[in-house]
Amino acid sequence: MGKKTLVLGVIGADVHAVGNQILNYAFTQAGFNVVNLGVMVSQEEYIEAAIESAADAIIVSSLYGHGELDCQGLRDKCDEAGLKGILMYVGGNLVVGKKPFEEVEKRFKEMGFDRVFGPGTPPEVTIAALKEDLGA
Amino acid sequence: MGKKTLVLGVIGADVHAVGNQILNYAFTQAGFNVVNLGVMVSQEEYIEAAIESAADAIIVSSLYGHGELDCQGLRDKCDEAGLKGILMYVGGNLVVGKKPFEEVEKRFKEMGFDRVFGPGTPPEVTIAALKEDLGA
Amino acid sequence: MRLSNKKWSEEEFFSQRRQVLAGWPTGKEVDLDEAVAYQKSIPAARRFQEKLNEADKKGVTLIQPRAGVPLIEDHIRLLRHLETEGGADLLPTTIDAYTRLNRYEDAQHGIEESIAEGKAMLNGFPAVNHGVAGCRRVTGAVQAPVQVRHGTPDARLLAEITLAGGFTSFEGGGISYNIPYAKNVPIEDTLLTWQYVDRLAGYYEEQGISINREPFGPLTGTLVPPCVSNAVAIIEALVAAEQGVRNLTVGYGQCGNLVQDVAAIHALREQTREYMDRFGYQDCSITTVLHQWMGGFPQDEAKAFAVICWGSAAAALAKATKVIVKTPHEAMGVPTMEANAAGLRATGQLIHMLADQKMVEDSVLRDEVEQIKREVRCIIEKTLELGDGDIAVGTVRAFQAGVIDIPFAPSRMNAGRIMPARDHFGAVRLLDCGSLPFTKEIKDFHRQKIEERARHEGREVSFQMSIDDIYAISKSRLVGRPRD
Amino acid sequence: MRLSNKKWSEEEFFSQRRQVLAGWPTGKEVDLDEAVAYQKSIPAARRFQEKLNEADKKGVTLIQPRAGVPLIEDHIRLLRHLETEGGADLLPTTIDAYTRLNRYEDAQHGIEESIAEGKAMLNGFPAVNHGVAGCRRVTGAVQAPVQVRHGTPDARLLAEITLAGGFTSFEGGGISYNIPYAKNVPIEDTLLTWQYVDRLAGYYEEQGISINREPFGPLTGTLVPPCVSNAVAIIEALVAAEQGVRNLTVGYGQCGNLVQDVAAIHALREQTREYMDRFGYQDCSITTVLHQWMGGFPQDEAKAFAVICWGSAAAALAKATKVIVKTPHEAMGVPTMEANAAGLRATGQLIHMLADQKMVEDSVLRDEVEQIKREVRCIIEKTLELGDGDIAVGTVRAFQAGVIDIPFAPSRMNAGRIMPARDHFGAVRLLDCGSLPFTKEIKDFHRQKIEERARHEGREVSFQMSIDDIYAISKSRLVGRPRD
Ligand code: B12
Ligand code: B12
Repeated sequence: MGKKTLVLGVIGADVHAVGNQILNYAFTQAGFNVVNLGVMVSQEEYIEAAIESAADAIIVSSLYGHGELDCQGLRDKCDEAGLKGILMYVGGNLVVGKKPFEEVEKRFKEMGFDRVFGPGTPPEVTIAALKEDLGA
Repeated sequence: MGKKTLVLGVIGADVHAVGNQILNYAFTQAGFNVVNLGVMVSQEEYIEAAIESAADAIIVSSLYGHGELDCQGLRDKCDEAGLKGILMYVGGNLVVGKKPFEEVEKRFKEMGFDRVFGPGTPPEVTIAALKEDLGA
Repeated sequence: MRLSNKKWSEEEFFSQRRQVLAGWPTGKEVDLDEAVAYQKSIPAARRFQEKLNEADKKGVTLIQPRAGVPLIEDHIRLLRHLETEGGADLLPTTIDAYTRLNRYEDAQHGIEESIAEGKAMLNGFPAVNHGVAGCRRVTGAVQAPVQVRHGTPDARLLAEITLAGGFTSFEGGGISYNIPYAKNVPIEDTLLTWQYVDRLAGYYEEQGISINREPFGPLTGTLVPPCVSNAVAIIEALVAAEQGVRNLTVGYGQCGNLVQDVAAIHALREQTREYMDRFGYQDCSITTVLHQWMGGFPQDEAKAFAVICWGSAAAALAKATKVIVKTPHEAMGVPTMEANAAGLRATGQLIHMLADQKMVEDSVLRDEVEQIKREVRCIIEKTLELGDGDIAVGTVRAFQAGVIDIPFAPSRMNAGRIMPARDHFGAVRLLDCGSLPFTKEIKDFHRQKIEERARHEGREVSFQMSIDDIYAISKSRLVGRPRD
Repeated sequence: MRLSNKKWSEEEFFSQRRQVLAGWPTGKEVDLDEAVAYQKSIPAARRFQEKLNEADKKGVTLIQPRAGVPLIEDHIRLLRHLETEGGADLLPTTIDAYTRLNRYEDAQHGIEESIAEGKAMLNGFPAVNHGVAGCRRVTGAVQAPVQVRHGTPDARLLAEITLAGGFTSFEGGGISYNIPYAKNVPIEDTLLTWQYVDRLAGYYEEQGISINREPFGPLTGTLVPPCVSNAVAIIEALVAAEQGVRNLTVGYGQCGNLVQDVAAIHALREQTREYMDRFGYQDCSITTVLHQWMGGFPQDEAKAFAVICWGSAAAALAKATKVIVKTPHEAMGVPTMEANAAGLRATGQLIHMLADQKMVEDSVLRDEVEQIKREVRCIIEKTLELGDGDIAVGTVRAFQAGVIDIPFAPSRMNAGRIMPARDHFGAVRLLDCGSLPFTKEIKDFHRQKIEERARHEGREVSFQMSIDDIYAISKSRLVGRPRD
């Protein structure tokens, strides 16, 4: 089984670049093929990149608090674009303020994300989840 | 009207001396006649001193947390000793642990104290109360 | 318009102004003469620069939070809470991320969603949408002076509305609000739009109204070597002064090593003064700000307090004019007002306890100051050279050449060739100097410092060190040691 | 028995022992041979001194809380929480105030009331009443080594029971657990009872069992000048060593001025070593402890965190072997276990962040170290002189003469003639040197320091300064300025 491909980026108007650069490094080290879109990525850019690279998963980061507004409708757009069922993770500081994680998780799962990760999740955790979900 | 006399001391096995020395200084400066018994004062010592000096008030400090055990029965002993109705204040860190002040106040009022003061009460506050209660 | 470091004529400024004000309907509310009159009516006690001057004279450090919520009444309540319960000396209004990108439609949507959901759906205060009257309600509702804090590459309309709205200080600059906050905006563009902002502030100054301007010191907030952030601050001070700005606060984000942090503030103050004098801006007032730890925070609140307090200690011992305060919620999300006030109280306690102490100017501290100044000098002199003496033009070329280079920046305009890492004592050094125009001596110094650490850790010098350093704080460390 | 600084013979020790063990029924449980065997079974990782030695070698600072509740199971839960949630390296068992006064009946009453009321009615753990088996349940239930912390003038029975109970460190001394903790107990008495304790610890040492002993450094915790507390620590170290103690941790309570605090720890370590060597105790291990701020705390928890963190910074920069940690509840009452763990986490974060930094040994720091040592030398040499070369006998006379004098002490055995106050930079100096046997030079130094402050404050030197200093912390200050 070849390398799995991930599309990685920070959604919306979010410019938090540090975590993104570290995830890029960590996923690559872990043996994934990473298409890193960097920061300020629109929903359309994720989808284009996923189609182009025949990606196995889309990894969305949102740190700055507008995650709720920015992520609305991404799953539908994926479906429309022919990416039905593509694995979709989201993580970071997803909402404005300090909220109980269960609530946040529920909200983003309803939006169609397969897994939702809280602030400061270490790359090891994400990598383990990816290996499980992608059988890599 | 002459100087009012206060009996001052830290009750029980309590050795916290700093606040006591400061209260002594502050009450004296404020024009009271202070009989300072220092730290580790028994109930009997307060009563003896109050009788001897014909005191107008007994000011009990308790810092170390055993205030509840140490103060039980002081009002009754005063009554028995002929000090019926003598003004009695208590203040400091009266109970073990951080407790809502209302509860602590209630408990010590039930024990017969006229006024109960929380941790770190500044001398000005006590002096104002004394002047009010003693008409000094 | 062609970029050069020359003061704009009134015509240039006023002709561009019409177009700026047309950017969003609230632009119509700005009447410059009326705004000047309004600013004149603000008493000295509520002017930012007056408070800074007073602090500077007394040698004390003022405390200032970050804070902003979408709706006016909530925002006023927030600021009042920080003032009364937190003891803030200076107040902020942090602008939301859509406004920062001039996406006023999205901001409007965020305001409406916030009302509908009954909770904040924006990460700051959308000042442009609230307009001049809305801003005046805010700045008029509190005792302390209020500053606009944001991260906006094109802040022209925001500046027009907020300065007319009674704010007396405005953060940002053409570099510091571009490279860490944008992906695709040319440096030339932001230098131009920020000349506009500075020209506007300068215009107020010409009418006798002090407007404090503050380049954003910490940049990406992550392992930024003092030489890089100090060089950027000085360049932004120079271009601002040219447009008529007279009151500048230069800033620095705490790195964590006490000697380096104090040295950086000393170097920043001294060297900004030197360059300002050299280019003829002797009449500019220079004050300093230290930002408490700007990188990732520990999630635990008790640990976060420790990080906050260490920043406070550095600010107090460095005698920075003010300190920007973090909160125990930092790692989690925009703080509640209670958490924000708690951060302020902890900071205030430490700042005031240390008011009478300062760091002794021994040779170790002095060496570090001189080291930073030498490095800054290399960067700025090369930048001037690249611009044929014009610092603005030189800056554009310096970024192209990697002569100025900011680590971990999202911007494509940034070379991204340098790699910082901590030395054995936690000071931020350069593992890779990239294209910074350093002398051999300086490059050797950095290499030796990093090699000293590597030796102690029994490993090769590598990028893994920088990664370990970024994660260190969440493991209660400053230096990311291999076993941790 | 007559006091002299001579090691007790086995007969003297064992004859007194019978009477000591008869002090409370649980005394019968102590069988010294069995206790030695039990102590031998405790693995190195859970021995206090081993952990200190390791830290000393690595140059790191360990963190230790204070904690004690009346009932065994609750106490175990508390210690486990501090270990797992607080990250405590070393654990305490703080003894209640009745036990400290050998009022075991009252302690028993307190235990019963605590059970009846379902809440703690004692301010600590009544170890004597719980007996050897009870203590072993505690010390055996946790990973970290556990120390007895108290304030007991006559701690002979407590020492017997707790050392047999598996504790590997015991705090206190004949001065430091008398003057701040008692009113009417002669110094001679406590020096004798503490010789017993030290002889007991020495006995264990002779059987190959390390018992760490720690004189209580901070004394009354309120404006104690470093020379006074360092002199007391050194004297207690000397008398302990004579009885066979081999592992000593000397302590100091933070004063708040960073230079003075670091200097005090340096001076303490160096000078204890000097005196120990001079009197032939070269084989004693000396480590140090800094106590975070021991005076009145601010009530607000965020402010309390700041005070805690500043103590952590001082400990880390001074490279003390361990730091005793306060909690955000300090001003209010005995802390909950959560508050206690929060204090530990904040401390751990700062201590570990600063692990790689230390205070530069510049001339200012060195001068302060030498100043403290000079003052300590005056006190100890005079004490030796008063005792005709016998430090124990000299100590009794020194207290009578006010040659050793502890500010704000409750004890009638203390002259109470000195009056401390802070200087302009927050260092604790002497407003009145009382009868301390200082040279004219030293007295002038203190007078000048206080006068310098008075001049800046535009007031006369007076006791009001000391009062203002005591209240200063609750006004977020170190130095109590007149207008505050
Ligand atoms: C550094 C920083 C900045 C720098 C960013 C520089 C840059 N361009 O990168 C600057 C100063 C410019 C900045 C700006 C702003 N910031 Co900021 N910033 C931070 C800070 C302090 C650290 C972020 C960081 O670098 N962490 C280190 C990296 C390694 O960790 P990370 O980003 O969390 O990423 C890791 C994990 O989260 C995880 N992860 C990330 N994505 C994903 C996705 C998946 C699927 C998984 C499994 C895991 C995962 O893996 C990453 C690697 O370990 C955080 C607070 C914090 N965390 O302490 C605030 C924070 C993220 N910022 C915040 C805000 C609001 C802003 C601003 C709007 C303005 C402001 N108030 O300061 C602007 C936003 C501008 C914009 N348009 O985006 C808020 C967000 C609030 C919220 N969500 O409620 C935070 C939380 C601070 C706060 N408490 O207010 N910021
Ligand atoms: C310094 C100190 C010590 C010193 C005391 C030295 C000495 N001999 O004076 C030492 C280190 C020896 C010590 C020992 C102990 N202490 Co102690 N100590 C403190 C501390 C840090 C400061 C006290 C102080 O001097 N404050 C400054 C003075 C000026 O303020 P004050 O004492 O509060 O008094 C003022 C006001 O309260 C008020 N006031 C006082 N009495 C009265 C009475 C009236 C009527 C009124 C109106 C006002 C009033 O006026 C005073 C002047 O402004 C406090 C915590 C704190 N407050 O921060 C703990 C504290 C009082 N100690 C405490 C304890 C438990 C102890 C010990 C049992 C052991 C231990 N765990 O450390 C022993 C007790 C020994 C004994 N037998 O008493 C606890 C009490 C717990 C509780 N109530 O729940 C406290 C609160 C710490 C804590 N949070 O655990 N302590």
